Amino acid sequence: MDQIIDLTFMGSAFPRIIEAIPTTLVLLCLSMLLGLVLGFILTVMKVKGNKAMVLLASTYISFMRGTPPIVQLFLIYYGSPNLLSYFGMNVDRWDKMIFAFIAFGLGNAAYLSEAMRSAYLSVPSLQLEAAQSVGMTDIQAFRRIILPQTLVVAVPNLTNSTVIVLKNTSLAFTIGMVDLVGQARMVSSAAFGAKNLEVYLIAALVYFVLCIFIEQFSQFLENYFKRKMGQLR
Amino acid sequence: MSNPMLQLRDIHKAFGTQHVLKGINLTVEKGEVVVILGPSGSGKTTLLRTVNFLEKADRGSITANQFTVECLDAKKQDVLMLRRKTAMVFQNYNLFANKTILENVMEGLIIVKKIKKKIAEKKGLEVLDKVGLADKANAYPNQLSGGQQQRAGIARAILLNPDVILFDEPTSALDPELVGEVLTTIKKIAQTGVTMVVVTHEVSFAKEVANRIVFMADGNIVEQGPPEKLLVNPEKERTKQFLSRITSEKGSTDFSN
Amino acid sequence: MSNPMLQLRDIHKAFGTQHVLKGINLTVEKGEVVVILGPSGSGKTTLLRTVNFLEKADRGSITANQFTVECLDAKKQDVLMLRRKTAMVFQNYNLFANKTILENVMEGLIIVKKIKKKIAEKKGLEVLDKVGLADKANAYPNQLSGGQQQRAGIARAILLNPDVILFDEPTSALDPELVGEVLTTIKKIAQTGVTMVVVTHEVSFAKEVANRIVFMADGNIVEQGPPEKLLVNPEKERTKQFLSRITSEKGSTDFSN
Amino acid sequence: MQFFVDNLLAIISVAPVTILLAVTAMVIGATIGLGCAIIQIYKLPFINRLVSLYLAVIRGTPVLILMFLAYYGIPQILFSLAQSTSLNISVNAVPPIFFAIIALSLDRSVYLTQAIRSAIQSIPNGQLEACYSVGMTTFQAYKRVIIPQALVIAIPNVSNLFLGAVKESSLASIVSVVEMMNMSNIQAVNSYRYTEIFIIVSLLYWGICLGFEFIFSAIERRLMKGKMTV
Amino acid sequence: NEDGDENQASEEEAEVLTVGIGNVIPPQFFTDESGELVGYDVDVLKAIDDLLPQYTFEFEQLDLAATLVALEAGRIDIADWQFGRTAEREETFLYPDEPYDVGLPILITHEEQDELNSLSDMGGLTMAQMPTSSFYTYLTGYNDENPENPINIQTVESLPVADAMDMVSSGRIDGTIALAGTYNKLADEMNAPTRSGDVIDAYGVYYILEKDNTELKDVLDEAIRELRESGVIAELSEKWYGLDNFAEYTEFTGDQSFE
Ligand SMILES: Nc1ncnc2c1ncn2[C@@H]1O[C@H](COP(=O)(O)OP(=O)(O)OP(=O)(O)O)[C@@H](O)[C@H]1O
Ligand SMILES: Nc1ncnc2c1ncn2[C@@H]1O[C@H](COP(=O)(O)OP(=O)(O)OP(=O)(O)O)[C@@H](O)[C@H]1O
Ligand SMILES: [Mg+2]
Ligand SMILES: [Mg+2]
Repeated sequence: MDQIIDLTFMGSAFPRIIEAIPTTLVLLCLSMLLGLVLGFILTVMKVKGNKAMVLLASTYISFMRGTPPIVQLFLIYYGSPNLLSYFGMNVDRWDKMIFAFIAFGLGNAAYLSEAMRSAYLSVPSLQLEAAQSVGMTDIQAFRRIILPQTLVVAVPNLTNSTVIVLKNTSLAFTIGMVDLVGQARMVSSAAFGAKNLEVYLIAALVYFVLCIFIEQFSQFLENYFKRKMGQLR
Repeated sequence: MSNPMLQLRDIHKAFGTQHVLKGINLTVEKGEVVVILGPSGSGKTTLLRTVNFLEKADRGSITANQFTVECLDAKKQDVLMLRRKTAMVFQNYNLFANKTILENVMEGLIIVKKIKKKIAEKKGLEVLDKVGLADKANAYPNQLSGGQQQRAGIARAILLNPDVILFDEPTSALDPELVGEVLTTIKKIAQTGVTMVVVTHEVSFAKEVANRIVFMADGNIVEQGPPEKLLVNPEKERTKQFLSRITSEKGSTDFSN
Repeated sequence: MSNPMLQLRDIHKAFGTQHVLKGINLTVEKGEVVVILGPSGSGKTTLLRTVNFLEKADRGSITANQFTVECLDAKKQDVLMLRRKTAMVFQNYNLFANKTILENVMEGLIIVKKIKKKIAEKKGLEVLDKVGLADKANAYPNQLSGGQQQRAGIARAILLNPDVILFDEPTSALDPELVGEVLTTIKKIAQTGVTMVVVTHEVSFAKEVANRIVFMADGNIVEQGPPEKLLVNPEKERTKQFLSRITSEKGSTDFSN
Repeated sequence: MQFFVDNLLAIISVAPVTILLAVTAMVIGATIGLGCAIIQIYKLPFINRLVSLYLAVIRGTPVLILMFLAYYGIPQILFSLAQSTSLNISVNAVPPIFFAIIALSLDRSVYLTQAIRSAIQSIPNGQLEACYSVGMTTFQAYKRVIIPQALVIAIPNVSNLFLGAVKESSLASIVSVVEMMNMSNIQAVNSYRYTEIFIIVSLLYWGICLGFEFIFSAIERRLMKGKMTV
Repeated sequence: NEDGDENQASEEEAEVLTVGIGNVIPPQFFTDESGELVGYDVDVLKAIDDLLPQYTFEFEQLDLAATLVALEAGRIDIADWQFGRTAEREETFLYPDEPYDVGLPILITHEEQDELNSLSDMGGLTMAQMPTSSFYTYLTGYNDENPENPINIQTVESLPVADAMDMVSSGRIDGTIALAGTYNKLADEMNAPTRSGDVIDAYGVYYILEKDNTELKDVLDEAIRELRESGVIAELSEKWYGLDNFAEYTEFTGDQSFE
């Protein structure tokens, strides 16, 4: 214990841990994709739907935001096969990735829908009226006028969600999917847990780099959308 | 009444308990320019907005170029149809914040009229030139002066070439030079058969541009008639009262001639 | 030049490559009402905004009631001081969206002048009554018509009772009846020694209200003088050109007398 | 049934810990977040750089690790501080929940910075200008006009982050704080009936979250006054 | 099924059983450098699999909670997480009669504190434990019986033994409890200034099954018995723990019954 950090160990553990990056990234991307699509639908239900749709969307959002993600993961991984087998579907052999991304995507959708709703709220109603007065349909008005203006507000919050999902993906290890943290824990346990610090340092470093990429990308998008509104010269 | 281009029947509108429009009936012929005058808060903007279904009237029907919509059970499709027969110039301009001035005026052409981008751009630049904004084509609305934004709003509506254009105080931010130009423009457009309803506060502008002036007060049409008649010889007390101020003012300020 | 209340020296301002103010020098005496006229885009709004430090000038200095601020190295405290000596009425009203009309006009009194809420409320209601908005005291800005918002903006500035009030087209959304009232109000305030700079497009209004008219074009002050002189007998070609439109228009429209 | 009730009561008994963790983390996080947001909006030279660095570091670090760092790191610092100043600071007297709150607050502050910044920037500039024109200081303007309007936009995101914090607080168990998740694990170990325990704890979390959601939407409705949105 | 006289055929038709098993607790189950799941439990399961032609085991790596939820949901057939046996647990799950391992928890303290040997020496001192570990109940049990001088228990959700040993070394806690075999292995790996005290308890370690799966229970019982008798288990124990667990157990309890 003379040395706090065992650099040689870190050197050898590093390549093993970064092996898991693709798993983490694929899981992240699929969850975000599902979350965005479903989140968008939820937002539309909540701001444009009738009473029943608002209630449905609100209940869904409340449940997904209100229950622990690990429970949602278990529900999907253990609950859905039983449910689906009633309908004669056998999903036992499906890859864990499918269950994991569905679970995270469903949960993520609730958060994303609220982020989108807030962005939508930030656009003055006058902009919609201007679009309508030109004769645009609601969809055209949304796509060409409202959406581009929501993005400036939405991007920072969507980035938040992305980073949070990135970190949440480590839950997939409970069902045996070897993501970054999972790989780190396995590497650490192979050393009898004696190299915890080193291994977590590597994982943190990888997260750090991934987050920097996400942040840079989001910064780029935000500036792009701002420039598109003449807010940046 | 051969062939009215715009016909409003019994339009009512209330905000909460406040009755803002109390049964408006108005018929406008093709190519006619009708000016609505009236004190602040009398419901002029609200009336234009209900015609464009930006505000849904509580009662009444709207007919534009033979196409009638009952306000209360208007279907989405009907509303869209109606809106495409009309265009609106807003009191506060309402330009698309995420688009340049050129894109603002082209937008309707490309999206609604499905005109090719190249052609739309050419037309857009033409109309911007006409309102003196050629050099601002690539600026965003938040980089324009008030008068420039207002002109862009006018250009956007004109370019759509609709049956009816609704102007809500189109000259409020314009200096007299430009008012003159807008006047000329509106007259020219009227000659091509486009119908126009103009809300304005500038009596002299009204006098120049209108075929007919409608005087509104407190949610009602008080009286209407050709400008020579209504402005000089109004029948109703309320109209007289409104106009007395103007003439007295004008009298006292006219030391230019 | 006894005791100028507002003095602008060599104010320059550019947006990107566009030089909007090209060295403005202007002195306004206490109690004077100066009207700025000029074509759209000539820099009038920008000038008022630099006086209030909403836009930071690139060069020059501003003196308000003996207090001088060099634009380039203005400290926070100086800017605040300057702003408290002035008030502004915006071209697009800019009411606080999260506050009722009454709260809008009271806000400055309570927060800046530290006046007790009770008293501020009483004063607020008084001034709202003066501009004809007593019944809208508890409405939010988005529930008001254009003219109502504009009057609320004027009320907010007046109530602050500053040394200098800057008006940016205070009558653009007002009907002639109300224009007359604003005119009276401004004159009354001027008598109490408040200095005013008014940007307007309404020449008749300018003529009535101004002690002096300043004609701006293209970022420069072209000429200035009392209204009787400048409007009737301008020296510069550009001024003549600007005014010719108005007089010709007026001439042709004056069939009321 | 008895099992259900017993466990429910046991977990409920530590619900205040969970709520305390989430609420304090959000309050501290929002304070830091507001500061960072304003520094970023005004691009204050130099400290803007520092803030960016802070945000990048905390954002890139999983809460779990923040938790470890706070738990093991702060005592180290205090310890050497105590030695160098010969003050009598006892680290062991500090309850672990303190470290958990620090870690959670730092974590939330990053996301709150973004949420607050985007909301403030969505308020039209004219509103700030109007404040200035009546002579308000920037601080007064933010307090009375800008923030109240920005809150409407921020609330859905803030509520996202708050509800996230309620559940994220379960990580405090890593530094031996007994909150709801930790308690359910303690309960589950005797019977191994994780399924039931998870149902119980989920219902409880949901209940807590529903309560806060209700509060947030009430605030949102209140603030919507005077707002004109699509 | 026909009688398994054709070996290949029965191999192919062998029923697949899914085993839910952890992967981060060495030396029982963990992944080696090449990412392979290895450990004492894994080897025992493989030995059982070899004995049973009618079954093929498939490993599903899950954490503790997930394993138990999976078993209840019917996603796995056998759960292997070094489970101890309590009456309460037996209400929900089915335990085989035969343990495949035995647990010998020992007290670990700082090298210099050799006066600390049993829990009764720890009154007033601090010990850290995961609440999910069965060792936690030793501490709570002790405190229930000695309310006048309780152990100060720190609950930590995840505490690898190595970390606990670090905490003991640095004096942050005064002691912890670990399995003898785990401690032996670790003491070789790290050279932390720690020592082992007395054996605190000895208990059987079992698989657990779905409540009604008595058929599998019988098969497993027989296979485990056979492996113990043939010495395979003793061999594996030596290999992974550096001691013969069952022999130590006999010594500690004086008999071989696991009731
Ligand atoms: N934020 C900005 N970015 C770029 N250009 C700007 C900006 N604000 C104003 N301008 C330009 O500066 C010029 C002067 O604008 P200003 O608003 O001062 O004009 P104005 O005299 O008030 O005109 P109007 O009578 O139409 O209100 C205009 O050409 C305008 O396009
Ligand atoms: N969204 C709203 N909610 C409540 N009241 C409203 C709303 N919009 C308008 N009003 C009220 O309706 C009345 C008519 O407003 P409108 O905008 O039609 O007046 P206007 O004739 O256009 O006046 P101006 O000349 O001042 O623009 C006003 O008293 C106004 O306060
Ligand atoms: Mg109006
Ligand atoms: Mg202007």
